Amino acid sequence: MTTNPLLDATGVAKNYGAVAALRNASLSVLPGEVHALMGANGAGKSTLVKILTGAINADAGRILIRGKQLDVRSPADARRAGLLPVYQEPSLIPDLDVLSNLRLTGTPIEPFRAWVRELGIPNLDIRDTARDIPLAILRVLDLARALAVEPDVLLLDEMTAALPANLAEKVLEVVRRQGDAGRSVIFISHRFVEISALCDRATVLRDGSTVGVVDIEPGIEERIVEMMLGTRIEKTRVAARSANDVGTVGGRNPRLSVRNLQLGTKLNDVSFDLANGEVVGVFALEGQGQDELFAALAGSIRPTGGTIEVDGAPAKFSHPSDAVQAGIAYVPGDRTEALAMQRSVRENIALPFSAGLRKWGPIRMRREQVVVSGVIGRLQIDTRVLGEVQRLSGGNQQKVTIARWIAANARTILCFDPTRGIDVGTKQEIYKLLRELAGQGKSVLFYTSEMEEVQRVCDRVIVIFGGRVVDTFPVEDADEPTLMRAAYGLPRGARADVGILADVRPASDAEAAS
Amino acid sequence: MTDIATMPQPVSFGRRLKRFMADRPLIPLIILLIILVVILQILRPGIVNERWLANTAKFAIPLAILAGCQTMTMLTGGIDLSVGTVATMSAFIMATQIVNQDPTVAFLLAMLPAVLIGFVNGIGVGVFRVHPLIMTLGTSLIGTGFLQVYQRTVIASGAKIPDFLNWLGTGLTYGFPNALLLFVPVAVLIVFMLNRTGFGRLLYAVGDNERAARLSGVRYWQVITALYVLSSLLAGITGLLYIGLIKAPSLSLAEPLVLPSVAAAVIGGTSIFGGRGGYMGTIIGALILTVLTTLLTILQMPEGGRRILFGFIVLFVTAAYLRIVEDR
Amino acid sequence: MSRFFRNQGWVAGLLALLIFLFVITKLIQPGYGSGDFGSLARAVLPYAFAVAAQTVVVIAGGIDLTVAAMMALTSVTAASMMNGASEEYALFVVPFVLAMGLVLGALNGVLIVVTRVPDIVVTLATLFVLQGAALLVLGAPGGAAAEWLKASVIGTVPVPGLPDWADAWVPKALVLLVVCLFIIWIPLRRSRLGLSIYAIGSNELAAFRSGVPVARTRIIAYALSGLFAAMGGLSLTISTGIGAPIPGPYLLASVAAVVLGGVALGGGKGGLLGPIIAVFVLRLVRTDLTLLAIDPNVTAIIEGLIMVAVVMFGAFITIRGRPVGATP
Amino acid sequence: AGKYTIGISNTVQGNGWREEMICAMKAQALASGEVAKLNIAHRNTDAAGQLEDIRNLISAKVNAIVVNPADPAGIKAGLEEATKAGIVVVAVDQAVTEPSAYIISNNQEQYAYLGAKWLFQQMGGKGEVFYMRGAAGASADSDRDKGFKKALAEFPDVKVAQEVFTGWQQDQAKQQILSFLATGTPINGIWTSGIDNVIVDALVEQQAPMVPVVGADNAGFVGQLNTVKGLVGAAVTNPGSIGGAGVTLALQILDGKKPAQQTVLVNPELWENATDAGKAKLKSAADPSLSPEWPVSISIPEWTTYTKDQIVACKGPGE
Ligand SMILES: Nc1ncnc2c1ncn2[C@@H]1O[C@H](COP(=O)(O)OP(=O)(O)OP(=O)(O)O)[C@@H](O)[C@H]1O
Ligand SMILES: Nc1ncnc2c1ncn2[C@@H]1O[C@H](COP(=O)(O)OP(=O)(O)OP(=O)(O)O)[C@@H](O)[C@H]1O
Ligand SMILES: [Mg+2]
Ligand SMILES: [Mg+2]
Repeated sequence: MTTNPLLDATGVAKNYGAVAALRNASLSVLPGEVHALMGANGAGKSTLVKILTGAINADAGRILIRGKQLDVRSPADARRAGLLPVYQEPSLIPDLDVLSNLRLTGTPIEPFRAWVRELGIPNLDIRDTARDIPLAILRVLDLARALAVEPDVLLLDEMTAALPANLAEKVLEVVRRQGDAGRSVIFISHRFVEISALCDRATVLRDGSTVGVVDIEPGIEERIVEMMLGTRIEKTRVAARSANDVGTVGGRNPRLSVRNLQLGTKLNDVSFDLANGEVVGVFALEGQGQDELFAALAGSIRPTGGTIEVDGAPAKFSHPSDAVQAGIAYVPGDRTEALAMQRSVRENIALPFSAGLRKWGPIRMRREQVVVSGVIGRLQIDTRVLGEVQRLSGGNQQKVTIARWIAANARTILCFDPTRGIDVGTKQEIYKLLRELAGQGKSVLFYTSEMEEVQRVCDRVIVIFGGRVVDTFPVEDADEPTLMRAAYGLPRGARADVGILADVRPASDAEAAS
Repeated sequence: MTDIATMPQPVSFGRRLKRFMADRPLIPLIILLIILVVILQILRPGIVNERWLANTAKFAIPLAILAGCQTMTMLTGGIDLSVGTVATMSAFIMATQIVNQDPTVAFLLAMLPAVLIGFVNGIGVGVFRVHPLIMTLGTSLIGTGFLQVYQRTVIASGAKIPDFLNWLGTGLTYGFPNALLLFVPVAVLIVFMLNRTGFGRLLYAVGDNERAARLSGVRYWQVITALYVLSSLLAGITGLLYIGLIKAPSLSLAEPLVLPSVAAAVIGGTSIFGGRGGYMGTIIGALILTVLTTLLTILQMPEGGRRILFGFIVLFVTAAYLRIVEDR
Repeated sequence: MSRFFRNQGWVAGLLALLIFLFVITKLIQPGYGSGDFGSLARAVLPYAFAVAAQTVVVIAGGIDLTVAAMMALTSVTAASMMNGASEEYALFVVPFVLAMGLVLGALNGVLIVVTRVPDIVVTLATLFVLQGAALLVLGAPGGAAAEWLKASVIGTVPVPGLPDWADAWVPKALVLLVVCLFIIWIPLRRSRLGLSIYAIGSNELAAFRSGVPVARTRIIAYALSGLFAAMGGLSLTISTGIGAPIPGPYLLASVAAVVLGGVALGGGKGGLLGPIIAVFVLRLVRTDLTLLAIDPNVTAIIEGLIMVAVVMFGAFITIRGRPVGATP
Repeated sequence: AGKYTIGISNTVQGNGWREEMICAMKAQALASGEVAKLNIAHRNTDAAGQLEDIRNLISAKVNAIVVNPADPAGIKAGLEEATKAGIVVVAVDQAVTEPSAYIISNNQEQYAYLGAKWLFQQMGGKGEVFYMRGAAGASADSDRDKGFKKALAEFPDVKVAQEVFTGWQQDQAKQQILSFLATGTPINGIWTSGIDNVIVDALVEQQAPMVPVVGADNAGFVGQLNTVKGLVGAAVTNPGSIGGAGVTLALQILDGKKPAQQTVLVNPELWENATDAGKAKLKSAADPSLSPEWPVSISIPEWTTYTKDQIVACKGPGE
């Protein structure tokens, strides 16, 4: 290589007590490149980003910036050195409005506004308090704030994981242009589509060590996966139509029957059925009412109109416990919403067992142990760090949120984007798991922000736009253009002549579809 | 490049010891307690005898029970500042009602305000989401007011400490304080409840992440209401024990125990932010505070100096304990 | 407009409550006039400084249990320094005592940052230290205050262009309060430092990742708290002419007023105006209770009820007004 | 129905002595027949808080204020304003520095001196004394300390074995005496500042050797002096009924009968159980029906006119 690296880290190590988050990681980023950082859940990607940006201190290792060893001991130092991160968790101050957040970090306001518009948010009010802004938008604001100070190296940790397709695309576009402008970007994502569309090279981490650096070229995915996991994994299409036939044996009531559901201005007249043994996908752009739909079905908020029937009997949920009683479990997309982070994996999984007043008494520890270790084994949850859930990596935490309901034997699971920020291996496991559950006659409602997943796991897809169900497809008909069209509120068969739809299919889709 | 790689180094003895203690946070606490006792013994040779142990236990027990109330409420991210008032009310009502009531009736009357205050605390915190500090402070003000109004109606009839409470509070059996008869079951119950019952689990879960608990089907207000009623009941019982020990019903009887009860729970390793802690640590915390009080009593120095020393020791103990336990 | 009400609605409501109380007061005691208002302002003075001290720290996500003890220590220091000294010497005493508050407050902050012990525990420990120090400075109430200082809170400020009757409603104590607090607070709130204080209270991790120097900001917040507490201590010496080593009832009052004033315990939210108005409300309630000659034992009940009721009401309207879609 | 409104300001709540003082004020106001209404500010606060209460009482336009000062000097400004507003000011229990105020007070220095001197004589003029003070930093405590030190100076062979502050709290006092007894340090006498019955309890419980104990005339302690075997001790009077006397003085002044001097000191008496005469006195003083925290001297002969029933009923005019 001719040019000198802009950022060069070697031998980085970090231990959390007995757990080695990083053993021997290295990363070298050239000026003007978009560099992917890849690895399975828990490989140490986030840890490396945090070390590079001074959020935590490494136990060992050498970090050179433009060939010089700088002492980056705090995010403020990193900022001065031209390194700006967007972490996996939003870092706007929740109680300050956006403007104050900008002033706090000394971010120039006009460039920020420009970036926000560019990233596809036309009507942001910068006097809004961060707490009131939806997560996806917050992520974008985080990015815009970083872009506004024109950093030399931009570090994006799973930036797109929580974004709906439309926003994710804008982000990709902007990031690509950063590279063109001669700035470097370190890009973490579990989505190969994004990597191949965007990145020049990739560094692959496994178990805290760098196992390889590759140039991104067609067909490289297999090699990366191999490096990440150490073994070959098969990317199977799990959706098994035959399983569907088992669940919907004729004549019986649907498990869940939603009619004319209404919720303020957010949900309008939503109706659909969910049969036993069925996985129904929900697909929507950001903020089309899917959050509210799931919250209403989970008993978190009360609908203002319409009916929900469970097994043919009308149900009214005034609290999540009502839904749980009816065997309906909700797995939120945000793990921090679902887990008691300081408690053990076991306690987290066993939490629903003690929820009801009747179950406040002594716990049968032996029985609990059997049930919990059963699901831990079944979901292959990594419990090397026995003890607090907060020490698990993101992917393993996500598994715990689902494991809980499998242990509690919930008959219906409402999964809200359960694969957000999960590596390919774990994703496959979750797809398989959902299908398995359906095979046992359970029913799953599954919202996802990734189109490809719809095809992998669902029997049917419903598409929501503006709080209404605009269409329902069997999975065979749900190819990506059709889904996208529907997600923008266009009925099947209509011609895509609205400007924004012209580039619904990014160039990379061709490769991804394979 | 690979030469800098950190190989898992052989762990030094110091680190191993530290990790050992970190996994058993009670051990460093007990060591701290022993150190204090040794210092006491050095300052006043011979003081650590059977009688002193019994006396220390007598005073540590009411403190430990109230600190148990704090431990439980702190696990949910709360605090119960009304325990002092509740204990005082129960004690005062017991001592004044026993004069011309059947003991059972007097006991029930004494526990009534405890249940009421606990219930109101629970509803305020659990349903109306008032900050526990403010809620319990408010109810303790109200309780004190009622107690003073009540007090004026019983001046004529006077007060009496029931013999049974006297026996429980001050008596010894084979050198062991009778108060242990109350305390041991209470402590076992609390420890069992926190570790082995659904309710205990919920306390931790609710304090750690209320939304997660809610999504798992937990009704926050039920847990919180039950918790504060339980806390008040324990405080009420402590009041009865305490009046047996002090034998002078005053309107501020147990008030001086409130801050130490919080301190004991914190020293014992319970997080005031919720979700973390346990009762065994709290018991040791209460013992540490009691020994420390003795230590300072026998020190010949001006009152100002004594308080300064007390403050520094409390700070040092908690900081040292956190250092030992935290690093993993 | 709706944002204004979301952010300032509580303060506006408190202001309305205060005005309503003034009307009530005038109805109870038709003779209530500017002189009585001056008394109110003087009564408010120490509470207002105490609550300001608490507010800064609470916004930064902490709590300061030393407020009252800090006031006592600064008060006895000022009183003993001015005892028998010349009037001019007080010109030196005032800045000295303020600096002392600032430094001691910063020391609280440093201890919290260095020991990593929760602030409620650190300040509980330093509470004893400060109490002890106050006792070492003055073993019993005593000392003196310079005459010009005493005069600085008595009487009214002639505002140019205002008629005399209106001047009479501008007591010096009120002006002193406004000047001392807002000269510091208003520029602070708008500055980056002020934002940092809100930031660490709102979400410490996010603040750190936004480049806020968390430790330094926390220390500054406690230093400011110490400074305000020192002002409170000075105001005690000025109004009573002595220093008393036993802390007055300012700690719990400050916490109560902070919460009544719409500052969330937990940090990140609220301002200084709300708590100050809350102090006026609480003092005026006391005045009204005295004017009505309510049974003193009942006044405790009423004050507790008001505290609980107002906070419950606040919680109630936030529950009601929660936007659809948000889970509590 | 009376014609006067009297304001009362007190800054310690929930303590038996102070509660008796308030009841004495109410009972005397009722018994006098001259008072239409009492306006009582009674809470836990400091001198600044008392200033606030006094000013509120001025706003309420009372005719007289009877005040138990939080501090002799600290409320000077408020008392001055009251006098200026034409209000009669009477301080009870402690003196105040405001010259226009009338004072009717227990003599705290004398209280301590009397008891300590008797104690040291009992000890035969030599030995070790356990000195249990009140609340550190309170002015009554420092006045008593002066009296105690004065007596101590007269007995050079008496030594203070240990000095502690009980904070005037029963539980603390008990823990302190128990801790001290456990050290096994030999003592020859105990002087305690009004927290007394728990001390005797502790001695009995621990089967410690009985030493002379000097306390106050609280009902509980007086009872113990009569009944506890082997206990030699003395109760020094510190009547809470001084509050009633304050009301009487205020009414006299309002009626135009000014006292000869501004300050009236009620001197303490000492009741001991070492002599037969003393025993008789203690027997007649004992009153087991009272709360153990209440002083038994519920009236002051020349100053109060209410009956025991009245003070125990604790009702003022209009209640
Ligand atoms: N604070 C911590 N304490 C203990 N262990 C931790 C901590 N943070 C991370 N780890 C551990 O370090 C390892 C690496 O975690 P990291 O978050 O860097 O993974 P990641 O590659 O970003 O994973 P993901 O894709 O799931 O986000 C994991 O095994 C995790 O359990
Ligand atoms: N304490 C426990 N330990 C281990 N497993 C448990 C525990 N409690 C419940 N389970 C398991 O969770 C599943 C659901 O049990 P749960 O008691 O919640 O069902 P339920 O429908 O409420 O039944 P019931 O009406 O009998 O209470 C069962 O498979 C059971 O084995
Ligand atoms: Mg990560
Ligand atoms: Mg991840």
